[in-house]
Amino acid sequence: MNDAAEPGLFAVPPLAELERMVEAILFASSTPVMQADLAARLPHGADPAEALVALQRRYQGRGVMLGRVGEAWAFRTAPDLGHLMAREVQETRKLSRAAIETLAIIAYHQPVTRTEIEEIRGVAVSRGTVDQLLELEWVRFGRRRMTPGRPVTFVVTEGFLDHFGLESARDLPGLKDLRAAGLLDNRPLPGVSEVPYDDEAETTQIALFEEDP
Amino acid sequence: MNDAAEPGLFAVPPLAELERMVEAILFASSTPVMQADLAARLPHGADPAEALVALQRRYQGRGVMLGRVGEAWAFRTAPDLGHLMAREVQETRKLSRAAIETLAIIAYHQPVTRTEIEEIRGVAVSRGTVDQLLELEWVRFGRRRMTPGRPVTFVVTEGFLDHFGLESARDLPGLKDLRAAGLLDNRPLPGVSEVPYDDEAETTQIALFEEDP
Amino acid sequence: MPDDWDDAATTTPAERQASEALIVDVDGFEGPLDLLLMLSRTQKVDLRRISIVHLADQYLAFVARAQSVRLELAADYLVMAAWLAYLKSRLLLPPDPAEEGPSAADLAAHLAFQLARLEAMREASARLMARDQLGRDVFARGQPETLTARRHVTYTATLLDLMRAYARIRTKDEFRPYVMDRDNIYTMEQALDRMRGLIGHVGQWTDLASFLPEGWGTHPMRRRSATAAHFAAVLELAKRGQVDLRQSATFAPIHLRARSPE
Repeated sequence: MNDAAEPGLFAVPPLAELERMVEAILFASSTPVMQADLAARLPHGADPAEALVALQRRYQGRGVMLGRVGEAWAFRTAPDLGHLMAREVQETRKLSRAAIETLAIIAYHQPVTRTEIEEIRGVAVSRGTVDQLLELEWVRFGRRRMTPGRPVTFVVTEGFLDHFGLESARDLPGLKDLRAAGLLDNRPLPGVSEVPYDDEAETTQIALFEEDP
Repeated sequence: MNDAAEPGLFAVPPLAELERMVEAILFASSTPVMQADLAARLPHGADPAEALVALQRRYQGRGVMLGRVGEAWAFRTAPDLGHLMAREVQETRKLSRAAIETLAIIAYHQPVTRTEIEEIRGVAVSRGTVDQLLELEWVRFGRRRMTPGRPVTFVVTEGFLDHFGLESARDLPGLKDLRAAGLLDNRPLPGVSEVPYDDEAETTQIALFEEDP
Repeated sequence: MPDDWDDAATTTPAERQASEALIVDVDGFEGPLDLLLMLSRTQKVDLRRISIVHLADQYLAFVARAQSVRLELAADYLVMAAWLAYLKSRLLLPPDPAEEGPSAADLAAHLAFQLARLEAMREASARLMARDQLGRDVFARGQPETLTARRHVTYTATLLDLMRAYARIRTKDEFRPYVMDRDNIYTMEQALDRMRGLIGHVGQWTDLASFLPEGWGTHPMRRRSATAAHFAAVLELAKRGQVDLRQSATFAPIHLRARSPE
């Protein structure tokens, strides 16, 4: 449909051809393909960006669609057709309520320490809960906090984004409202000096938007 | 859900919708799907035949194509893009310990038989190790030994000398030179207290150069 | 979040009853904060406008009920009860300007914030789980094509690697623990067996060295081992009275002969 580049003159294939190539590569993979990897597999000098946009448009409204997951791309079946795929459903272990809440807290507050998760939930987070999320590869260790004890932080992964159909952590449902309502603030208990991360609160929040993969 | 017979109305989805459904099912299936199975998974009364034809036409000339495997259908990479499914990997690897030791023995003792290599190393030399060195063209077959069984011998090649920057195999430094140059880490074997290389080691070394042709 | 700030403050008797009718079942709650959140929902207001005094009453009533049916409450529930009782008393009194630390209002506001935040996270997790999920609502390619890697491996080794490897082999040889070297070891048992067979033929004084088996006389290591074994063996035979031994001087050759039966 698009023959932007003049065929023959350049070593880089015309857009239409790049689109076919990107389509073939993404179709062949069951996991998202990083845009950089995509570029590496195309003929030298070819940039997949334009082809991806064209392809995404082409598949709009089709039975499969092209979605973005962080820096990666993947074809997925259209969500409204899920009922036809009953045969393909993988039985997954049901997550406990604690695990689901912990996952949400990590996603919305990332990077977040275990202590902070416990503060938000008001109970201890069991080892097993975090392990389960790590095992699912929905959560991984982030950078250590530069506070006493240098606690590890948790962040969500590309796998998490892929599983829940999110382009980035910025697209978490209701994130903006929660932030506007101050509910993602790391507000310490008044007068309690045990957790001195006053300045930290701000960095945490900014980090969510700047460091996210 | 519907009365089967009556085509058209709302019971059976329109062709465009059927096409989407077929597309999604074929995409997500882990095996090619028989046309009969496809029909069974579509809304009651829907015939996939027409949708398949439409879909096949839609994917004509794309990066993937809808193909028929006997009675079953599956998406496949367009044949002319098969090369994209192979990745050229340039990898630089260190030689395995077995390979480098075998190579060293050949270099210092050439021409040397496999049995002799095994005697010196104290362990069997696998076929693969020797093959690897032959393949690298660092080692080649020398003359057969005029002993019972007429075993083949191994010698190093010009390619070997090139790679290691040597004029001839005689230029390989002896243990004494290595130690003098501080190139040997004098790490003792486990369980053996720090023992400097004793004279015997040296005699061995000298013998090596005098006795070996 | 519903924005019904106005009908905040009070609760109806019906709602109060509902809260009191709560089944006393601590197992259903994940800690005091979870219980507080549950109780606070009966107030049906924005959590940030909740009456903490009333909430404290609800909580204390719950704890009292639990204790009246002799339900074992975990310590953190009791700590929360004590803290709420204290907070409530401070909230009801006029603020004491002499008192240090955060005001009761600040503490109450923080508790309200914690409840709102927990509730927000509950809602967020519900919304998250309601999304189309991969492998449940949305599917990946079922028949991915494997990426065949055409590997071009270049092997490298430096001269130093080569020399180190060689040094390793040679020095290993020298340092090899003695017991490993079975090939070059002649045991006393072997020597004893051998000497028993030979001793009958030795009528003359004969040098021990001449008894060493073939192939054990030249290689230094083998010779040492065989000599030691045979020496030990003839000592044993002498002890049993089967041979006589003599040595003219220290380090001189050892001679032996069969002892004639008496």
